[in-house]
Amino acid sequence: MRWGIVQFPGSLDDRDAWYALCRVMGAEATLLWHRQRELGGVQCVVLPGGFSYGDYLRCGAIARFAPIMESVTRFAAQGGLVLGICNGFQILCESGLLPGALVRNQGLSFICERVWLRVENAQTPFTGLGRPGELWRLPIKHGEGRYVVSGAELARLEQRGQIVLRYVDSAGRAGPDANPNGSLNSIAGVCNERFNVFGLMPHPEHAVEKLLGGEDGLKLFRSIEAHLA
Amino acid sequence: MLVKVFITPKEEILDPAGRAVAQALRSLGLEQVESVKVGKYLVLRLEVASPAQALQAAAKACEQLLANPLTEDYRYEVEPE
Amino acid sequence: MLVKVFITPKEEILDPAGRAVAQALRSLGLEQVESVKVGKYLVLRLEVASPAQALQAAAKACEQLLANPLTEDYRYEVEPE
Amino acid sequence: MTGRPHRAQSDLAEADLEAALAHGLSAGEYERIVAGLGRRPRRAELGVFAVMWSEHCSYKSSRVHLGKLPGAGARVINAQGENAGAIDVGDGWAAVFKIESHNHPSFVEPYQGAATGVGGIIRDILAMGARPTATLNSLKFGAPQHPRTAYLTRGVVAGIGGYGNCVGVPTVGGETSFDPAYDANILVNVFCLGLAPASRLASARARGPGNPVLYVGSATGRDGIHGASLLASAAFTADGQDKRPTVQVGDPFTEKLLIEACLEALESGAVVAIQDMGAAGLTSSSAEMAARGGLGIELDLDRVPLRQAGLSAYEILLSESQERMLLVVERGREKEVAAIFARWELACAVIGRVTEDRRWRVWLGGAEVANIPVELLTSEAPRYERTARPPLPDNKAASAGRGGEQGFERRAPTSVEQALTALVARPNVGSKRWIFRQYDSLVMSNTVVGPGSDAAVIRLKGTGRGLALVVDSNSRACWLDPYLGAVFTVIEAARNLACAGARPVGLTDCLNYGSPESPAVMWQFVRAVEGIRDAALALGLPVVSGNVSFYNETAGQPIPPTPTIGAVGVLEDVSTRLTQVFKRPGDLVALLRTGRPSLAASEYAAVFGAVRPPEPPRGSDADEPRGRQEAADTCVLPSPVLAREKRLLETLVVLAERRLIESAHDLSDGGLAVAVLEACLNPEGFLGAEFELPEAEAGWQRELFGEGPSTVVVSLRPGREREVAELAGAAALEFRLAGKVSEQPRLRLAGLADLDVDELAHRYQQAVEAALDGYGR
Ligand SMILES: Nc1ncnc2c1ncn2[C@@H]1O[C@H](COP(=O)(O)OP(=O)(O)O)[C@@H](O)[C@H]1O
Ligand SMILES: [Mg+2]
Repeated sequence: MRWGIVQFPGSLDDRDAWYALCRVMGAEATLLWHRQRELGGVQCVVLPGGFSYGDYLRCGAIARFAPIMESVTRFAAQGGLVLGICNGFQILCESGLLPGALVRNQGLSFICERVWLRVENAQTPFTGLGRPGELWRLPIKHGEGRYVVSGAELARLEQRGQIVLRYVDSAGRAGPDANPNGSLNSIAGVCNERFNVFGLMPHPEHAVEKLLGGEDGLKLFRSIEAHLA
Repeated sequence: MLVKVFITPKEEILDPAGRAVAQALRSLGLEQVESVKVGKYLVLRLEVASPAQALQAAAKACEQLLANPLTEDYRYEVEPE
Repeated sequence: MLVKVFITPKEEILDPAGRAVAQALRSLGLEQVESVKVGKYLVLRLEVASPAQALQAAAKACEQLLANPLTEDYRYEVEPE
Repeated sequence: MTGRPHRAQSDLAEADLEAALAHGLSAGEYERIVAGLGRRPRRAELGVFAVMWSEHCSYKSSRVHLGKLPGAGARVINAQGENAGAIDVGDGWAAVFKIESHNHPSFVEPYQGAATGVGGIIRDILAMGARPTATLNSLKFGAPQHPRTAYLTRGVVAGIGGYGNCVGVPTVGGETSFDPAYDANILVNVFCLGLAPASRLASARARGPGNPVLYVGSATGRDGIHGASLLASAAFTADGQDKRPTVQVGDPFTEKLLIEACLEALESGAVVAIQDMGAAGLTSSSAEMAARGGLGIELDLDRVPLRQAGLSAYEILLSESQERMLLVVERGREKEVAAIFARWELACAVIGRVTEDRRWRVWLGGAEVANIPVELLTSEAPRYERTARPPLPDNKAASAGRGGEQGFERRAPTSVEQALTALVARPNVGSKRWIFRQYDSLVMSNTVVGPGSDAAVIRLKGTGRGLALVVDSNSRACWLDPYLGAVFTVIEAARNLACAGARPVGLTDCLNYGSPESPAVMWQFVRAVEGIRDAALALGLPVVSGNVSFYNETAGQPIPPTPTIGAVGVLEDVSTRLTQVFKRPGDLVALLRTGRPSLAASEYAAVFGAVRPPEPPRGSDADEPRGRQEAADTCVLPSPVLAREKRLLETLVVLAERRLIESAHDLSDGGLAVAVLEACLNPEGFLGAEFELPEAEAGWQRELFGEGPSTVVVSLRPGREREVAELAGAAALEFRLAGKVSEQPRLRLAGLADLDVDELAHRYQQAVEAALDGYGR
């Protein structure tokens, strides 16, 4: 399979995603410039972390208008797999490909640390190799990762299993102490209704090597590979 | 023509920044502060011929970019320079 | 009583947010946009008896906390609820 | 050329002595300008001299001393004449690193001051053709209870994060301390390391007369005129906070684009020379490039991208707008380079060309507003051999800034528990997690050991190698003895690298002092340079770059001498890196020492009294404030034996390389007790330790809470002690088994204490936040 990683001005973790996919996993990945309109036949599009356009107005608000996003939207409508990590998640919410929005962390400051996540739905293309209830250790690094969504929508998301990852403590319990940014229902990652678009605040691409602190992120990328195989 | 845009967090969305500011003001001795909302204030300078055109541009700008309808309310006003 | 505070980056100070927004609006087809300033908009709800008291509190709040005199200009207005 | 001669009118006016004085130049300096030009300067020229001859840009008081620092070494690549030296770190890679201060701007506006400090040092590294790969910072704030400390701390930390996180360079470490001596002058020193193929380092040397000069990056505005350069070249007055220079606002988004675009442009081979526009912006970057190449330069200011119309030449030349670089490009290839910057949506303009005439000539609106010999601005700038005189023992200047700390227990503690409980809650000792959690330490996927251990470790992709990075300072020791304190600082930095398993390979320094016009301050400065020199020579470490920050004083009160040392080490195999925490129960705990710890300049002494040398109270020389014994114990720094320190470093590296030890942590603030506690705080689950004091009879205060040089707490698998002891013995180091790691999280100190690690850890982890809490802006 071929991965495509979109580069917006201000993308930062684009090279990290590329390194994780190509160098660590040995997969094939190409970088997609924000101005281009072609996706070059990739099977999964990754919107990486960073501060697209400086995130000066609202995270992801400007990037959603980049020329390439038209193609990404079309690709998603056709069922193509789209993965948004951190800023990528924010862009997906802003462009309406995912429900909800990401606002400033409850504690008001940027947080960079490793957190525990519980796999809530292991039947998505993004988590297929996980078990339900399995714990993954991934780093977060964001200032605006508090997931919010309307009450009615939240109930639907929960009911349909669109909540894919939740912040928990090391024992797997969700709660205010294990919720780093104040997200509604401790939500860390969400799928769209068709389960082909997934956004998460934690960074799987920063958890692919033991040397750098853990490999749980590989489970996510490998799930996608397995799904497409 | 100037367009002034006022953006505030929606009532139902927790506004920790507002809460922090309120707290800080109270600890400065302003105990009269009941609550604070922290929003955004944008001033757009437009090269348009009429207030109507400015209003139209403002509407488009707010809808498409400036505010997120899920989390924010907005209003705007036009002011000749 | 409500106090509305409008804070803008000073004229000579770089406003990267304003620049980014202006550029984005133009590329959305709003070529009329000459420039944008991005500032803050705060709404303070005060438990005070008179507009004069509200004004006094607002002045203190702005001076001591809300605005950074080195980089920002501000103004405020009082509005009965 | 557009003819707008009226614009240059104010620039062309002749400037007299009075104007020169108003610009901070001396009468003698003004005469030198007139003599050098053969006429009176024009107003724009005067502004240019004022910044180029400022302390900040010209190093006029320090230059004669900095030559003493050893710059050479087997691994050093071209330290001379460029912006910074580089170190060959193996497999064809060069590491470029430098540390810089942004003290004054950060005190005026903490968020933007710190943010632009990060941006500035990143561009310095970029100017070497290296990709900025990691930053660290050294922060000194006032006492936590000082009314401005919490505001300044929050602002500085947010500014470093706000810029660093958005520009995509990880902040992997640093150091932070609080001391009333910095109440009115905080220090913000930022270190950056960049990597480049050794064969592809860039140059800042203009070449090829006729080659075009390109301006790239953000447009120029009025911000920062008389900013960093002049602000940092004068002391604050008592009402210093009302000084309102134009604040510079950083734009990390543009900087990120600038990094990518400049690296791409360098890659194209079309760039002859590159230089960042730092302090004194366009002026110093262009003049210095010309000077390095022994050439001249011509600039047409009408072509400079401006943020607002109508700037005078004076303003354009002196603006310190951020995120700008100056390039000399091979003639005929300007379009190619411009296309790269266009792709990254950055401004790029040809604004001048390299000339042969060794003159720095500038036009605006068709008028020549400056015509100055390049050397007069650069190598011929004044330099002073300022008077340096040690202060008299009772000289207030010497003890200035060392007022007692309020709000802390001044009486000697009666038990280990009492002492340790108090110490771990001190923001100087406690965890800095509240700070470094706000920094992206992971981006770029190199961070093997992030903030929270003795040194940070990043891997060198594609090589198996690693680099260890650290910044250190020790102002308490430097205040007691400016020479030994500097020696201590260098040793500590190198030791921290070795504790990570890395072999130290190079140093950079940032020398923060009061006014060089004070003989006592100058003496502190000279002694520090000598201390750094001696320690660097003894350890075989080149000093590849550095920065001097004078005038850190307010109302005549200088900060304590504060040389900050940045150090870089190499791990041949990054998988042998060590961290400071114990790894598993049952491991043995041992001490590796070069000498006995001392309470002098220790955190213990700062909290429980007796840091100051006995200074006779005013008007009476009758009673001594403290007993002689205590004074000797706490006020005289032990003299380290540098050869032994070097053997300690080497031994630690060998122990790590042979995988004989599991962890290493050196004693620093809080001494052995705190070091062992910190080693118990394994993030995967707290452990405990039981151990005995090496020399309990000498008094637990000194053994448990004494600091400096040099003790390292190591842990090792049982059965390895023979081999470790032999290696230590061969290096003539003291090796002592002291106890073992326990599963139960308790700290058991033979006969002296039995403490709950969780409880201590809680106080330790809350220390910074708790200290800042409750103190508003
Ligand atoms: N300002 C800072 N930025 C990033 N990391 C920091 C900062 N201050 C402290 N740290 C980290 O916290 C840890 C302990 O810091 P500190 O106690 O000052 O160091 P030490 O006493 O070992 O010299 C180190 O790993 C350091 O990297
Ligand atoms: Mg240390």
